[in-house]
Amino acid sequence: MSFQLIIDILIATVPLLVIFPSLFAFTTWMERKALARIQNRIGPNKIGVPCTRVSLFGLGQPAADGIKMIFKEDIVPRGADKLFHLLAPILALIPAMLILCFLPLEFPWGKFMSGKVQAFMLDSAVIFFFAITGLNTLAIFMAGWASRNKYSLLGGMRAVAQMVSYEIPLVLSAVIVVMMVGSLNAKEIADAQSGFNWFVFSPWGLAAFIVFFIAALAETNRSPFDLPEAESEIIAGYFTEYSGFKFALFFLGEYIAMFAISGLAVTLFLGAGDGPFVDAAPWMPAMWFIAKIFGLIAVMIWLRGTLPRLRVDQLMAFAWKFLLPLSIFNILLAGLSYFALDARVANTTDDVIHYVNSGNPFAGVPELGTNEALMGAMIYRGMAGEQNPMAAKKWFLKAALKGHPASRTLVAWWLGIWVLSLVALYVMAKGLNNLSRSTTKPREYLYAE
Amino acid sequence: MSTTAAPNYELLQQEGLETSLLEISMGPHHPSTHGVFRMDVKLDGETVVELKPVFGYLHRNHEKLAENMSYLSSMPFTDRLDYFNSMTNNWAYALAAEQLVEVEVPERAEYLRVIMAELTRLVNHVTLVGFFVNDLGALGTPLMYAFREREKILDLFEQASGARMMCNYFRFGGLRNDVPEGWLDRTRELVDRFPAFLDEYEQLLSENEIILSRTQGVGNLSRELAINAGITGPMLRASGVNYDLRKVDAYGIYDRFKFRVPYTDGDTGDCYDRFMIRMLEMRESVAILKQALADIPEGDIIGKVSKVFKPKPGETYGRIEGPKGELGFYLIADGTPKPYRYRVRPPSLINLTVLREMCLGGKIADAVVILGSIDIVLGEVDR
Amino acid sequence: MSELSHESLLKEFPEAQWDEAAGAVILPATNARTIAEWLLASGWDYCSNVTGVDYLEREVKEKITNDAGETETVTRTEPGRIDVVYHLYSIANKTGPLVIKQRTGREGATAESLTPVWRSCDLQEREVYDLFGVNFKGHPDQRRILMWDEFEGHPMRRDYTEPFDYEWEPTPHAEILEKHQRGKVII
Amino acid sequence: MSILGGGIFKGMAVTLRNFVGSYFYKERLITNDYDWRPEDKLPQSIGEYPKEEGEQLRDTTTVNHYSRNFPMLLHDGGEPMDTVRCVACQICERECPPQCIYIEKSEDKTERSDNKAQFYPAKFDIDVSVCMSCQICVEVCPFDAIVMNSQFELSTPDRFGGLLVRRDDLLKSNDYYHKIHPQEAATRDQKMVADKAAKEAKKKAAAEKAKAAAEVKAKAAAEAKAKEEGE
Repeated sequence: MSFQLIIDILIATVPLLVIFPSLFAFTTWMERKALARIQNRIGPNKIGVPCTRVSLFGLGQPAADGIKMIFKEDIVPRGADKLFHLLAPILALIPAMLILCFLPLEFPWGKFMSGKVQAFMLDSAVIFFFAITGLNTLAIFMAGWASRNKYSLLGGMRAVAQMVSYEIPLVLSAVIVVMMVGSLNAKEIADAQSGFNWFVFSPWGLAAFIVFFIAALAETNRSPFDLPEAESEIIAGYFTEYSGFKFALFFLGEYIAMFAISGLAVTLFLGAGDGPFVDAAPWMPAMWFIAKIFGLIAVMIWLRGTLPRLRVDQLMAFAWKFLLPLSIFNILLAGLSYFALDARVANTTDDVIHYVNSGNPFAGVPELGTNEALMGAMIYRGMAGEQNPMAAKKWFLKAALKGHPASRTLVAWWLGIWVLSLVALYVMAKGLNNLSRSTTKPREYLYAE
Repeated sequence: MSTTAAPNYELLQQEGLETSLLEISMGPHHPSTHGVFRMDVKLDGETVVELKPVFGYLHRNHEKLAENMSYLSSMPFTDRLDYFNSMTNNWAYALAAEQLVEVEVPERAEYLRVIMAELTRLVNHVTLVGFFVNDLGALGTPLMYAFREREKILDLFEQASGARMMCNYFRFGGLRNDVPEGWLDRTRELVDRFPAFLDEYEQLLSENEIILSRTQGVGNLSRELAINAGITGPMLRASGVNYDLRKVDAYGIYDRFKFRVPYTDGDTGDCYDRFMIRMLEMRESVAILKQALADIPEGDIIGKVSKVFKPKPGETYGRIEGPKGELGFYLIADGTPKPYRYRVRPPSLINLTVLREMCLGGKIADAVVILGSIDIVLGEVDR
Repeated sequence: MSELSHESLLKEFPEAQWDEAAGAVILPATNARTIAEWLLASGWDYCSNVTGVDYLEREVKEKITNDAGETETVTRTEPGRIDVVYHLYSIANKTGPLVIKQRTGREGATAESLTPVWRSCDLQEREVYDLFGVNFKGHPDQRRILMWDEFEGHPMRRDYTEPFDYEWEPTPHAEILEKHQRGKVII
Repeated sequence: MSILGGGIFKGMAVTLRNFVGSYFYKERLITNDYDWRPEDKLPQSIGEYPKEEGEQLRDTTTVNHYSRNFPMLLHDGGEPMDTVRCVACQICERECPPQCIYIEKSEDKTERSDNKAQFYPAKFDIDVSVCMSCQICVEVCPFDAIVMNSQFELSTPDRFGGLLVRRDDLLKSNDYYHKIHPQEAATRDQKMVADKAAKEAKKKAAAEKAKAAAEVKAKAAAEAKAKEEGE
């Protein structure tokens, strides 16, 4: 391994270790403040700059909490397995931090290689991501078991069942993106979405994103799937017996996992570092990436402030009877319609090329939008540099807007397939919902005068 | 009808594999047992196979205390029975004591009593629904909205009686003092705004898919068992019995108001019914409040009662429709200024009779929800 | 269905007594359960309140007319007793209350449990057992309910004396309490 | 047929509305900021809480006529023990539900400035940790001597001495009472004046009656004498 590579990796990793834990502190503040406002309270508002009366909307609260956590007594129950009780929070944090390295988050301060650094370039990043996420389950079960507390044990059991179940829809919805891009490399997936070709903007991508987001909520034990730490039933679940700094580590691990899984959602569906003015400055992609992560976390907080919790059997039923069939159906639908659409594009390309070959497009009256259509065809065929079907479709859309007949047919097909896919997905979801959930509906009541 | 036997549960015994039931003592310090209530639960995985309620952690022998002091001195202690609804507790006690001496309550006092009782009902139901959804796992958002509205009502209570929760406002033969100037206007304003809040509350809760699937079909209670087990209040009406003491006894001046009693057809009697009955009852309370605030006359606030309350020997049982159910006071007077026997019929305790039956076979999460839908306050359960 | 009043009960079961002063029917000790079942069948479907009342042994002065036609005051000792009081209502007919009482001595107090008839008596009879020490024959689950299992004595009995307060700790309030106990403040 | 997840979206709309609303509407965000910093002066009673011009505070912060927290003994101004209304009749002590009042009656009567010889409380202690602010003592007092204070900052670092409030700390002037509960104090004073007037009227009437009776008696006696003399 060369010296430069080590330096580059360090340069890319150290920011992860600095940025995300400090973002964690900010997120706890944000969550408390947002939840407070949702509940019509004020939230933390006293602690700001120390020794002054500047409160900065309570932004000093996380720091105060952290100091308190460090100095609190560490209580280990008498019957607990002390070694595993200690290891569990560490083990919960490490995989979460590791996952962050696979995000296609480029920092602009690399010197030796290309000017931009990413912590880890791995051709099988997505696979690796899911593999390491699975480790979290182990830590949680370890915590539940080692605490020697019945509530902890119940929480640990719930966590294992829940995480194993929800990993399947999570992976299956990611498969769609992998199918489309044809690569497991996070960087390539990110690049494939540049120029607003985000996968969330297609019906199957949207469905996959929703499934992915729901499963991600369950993976990170967020409301309404926070059963392993269900306060009203099993007190605090697996971390009932944790206090002080160990508790803080668990907390940190949970939030880092939230960042990581939101980061993956952003990578897979929301165009990674893509966004308006992305070329304006070298740090824009990273900013966009983190902003999108925060957007997703805001939705998580919003959901947490609104929804009650599912029951264990309903949770399982939701994963196996609703999300799993839906995501399998989605994969089929995506494959079919993607290839149908692709065939149609190929067909149109043939038409355009044929038209160009048969006559002289630049003499006489050219058909409207022929230039754009030709451009699309050339891109599709790979004649204008890189071969990129998405970019080709964009040119065909432009052609269709100008009135190119073959492109218009293509766009009509395109729209038709999209609408049909959306309808099919909705009908499927509705049907699955009716099947898996017993008929629960609002009722009518009687009145006595 | 006797207590149903525990389900015949056979342990799964396999060679080299031995499983046992998980015994959990939920409470007395558990976040959602609504105080120091305890349930000894046996779990098969997550399923409840045995549940034993344990009472008494807040027992202070309220009845014995009351038997050792004058009639008036127990009035502030009744506040502490069901500390959410001190006004209705006061009323039930005052009603029973007034039956002993047959005193005339002035018109204005009767109206104010109705207003206070219905405001109390709003407070109780609105917070109950909040706590109930909290037990379902919401992060306290509905509870905070409920507290927000409760706060406004408690402000009114404070202005009238001097205290927010321990009101100690009713006296034998009337009320302690008249409400301050402008109080009725403020109450009118609150009552006018309340339906808007209820709309928002219903929009938040009553169609939510998660709440529907968590509560429907959970904790079913049949009509026959409900009557036989002495279940009262909204819980009884949710099981399909049209029985409201405000209509049946028409105590106070409830016969003057036009209001409806919501109840179900008795098919299910589950947690969702109990939850919705309370939501609907609040609207009826608002209707009563509007009428009472429109009709309230001027006049005296307390009838002619001698300063030393010394009823003739006799016994009486006074009961009212408290927000949680039938709250009764059984008094035996022996001619001295102290009651010879003073008994509280606590609706919270008696509604817990069927807790075990409703919980068996459900999940542990259901047990919490069912307990939440019963609506107990430990001050009243343990007395 | 017979009329819902105490008269029909007294007609059906002549051994039951009507206590005018209390407005209650006193059930005979032998067949309280039978009467309760009859009551349930005849429409008293809801037992609202169950409680005990403890009467100490006391001396009663009575004016009676003797054979010679003169009035004289006689002192008579009334034995102590515990009444178990039930308040019955009818939800179907919306009437009530009918008060029935079971009467038992203070020593070895026993009464018929009416829990098999009305489930609502379950916890309340347990409470009477706990606080008054009345044994209910036929109660499915008779345990202490409010006091802990190891507790001795029955605190609602009128001759109950509190044990030494082992949780006592000095407070400024001790002086005040002591005065109240010493004086047994008379109202 | 409802749309999939419609109830959840409705709920989310409500929470969003509340999130935004809490920044704009006072009726949504009703929390009052209680400044906990010790250097800030605490309000002595709810009634004295300053209400700024045009500030939409909740109603609790305005004068609350019936607020009650802890009893105080009233005197009519001047040297407290000279004009204290309490005559140590001990009714409040007996009626107090949690039994937190401790009174020792004076052995002798004192000559007070209003030339009345009166018993007075030699000791009058109330235990803060036990008092439940029920106001029963105020209601049973026949002399309007004990009323409720609205001061609520009663915590103390001294568990034994500090929680037992002595007579001299309980004594407050009638002016102070007028300040914290103006309406109640006024009615109470009116009642006292009326009672006094009634008492005096009664006394006067009784005196007049006695005088008249004496006159009648004297007249009768005179008549009888005259009769006797006539006979």
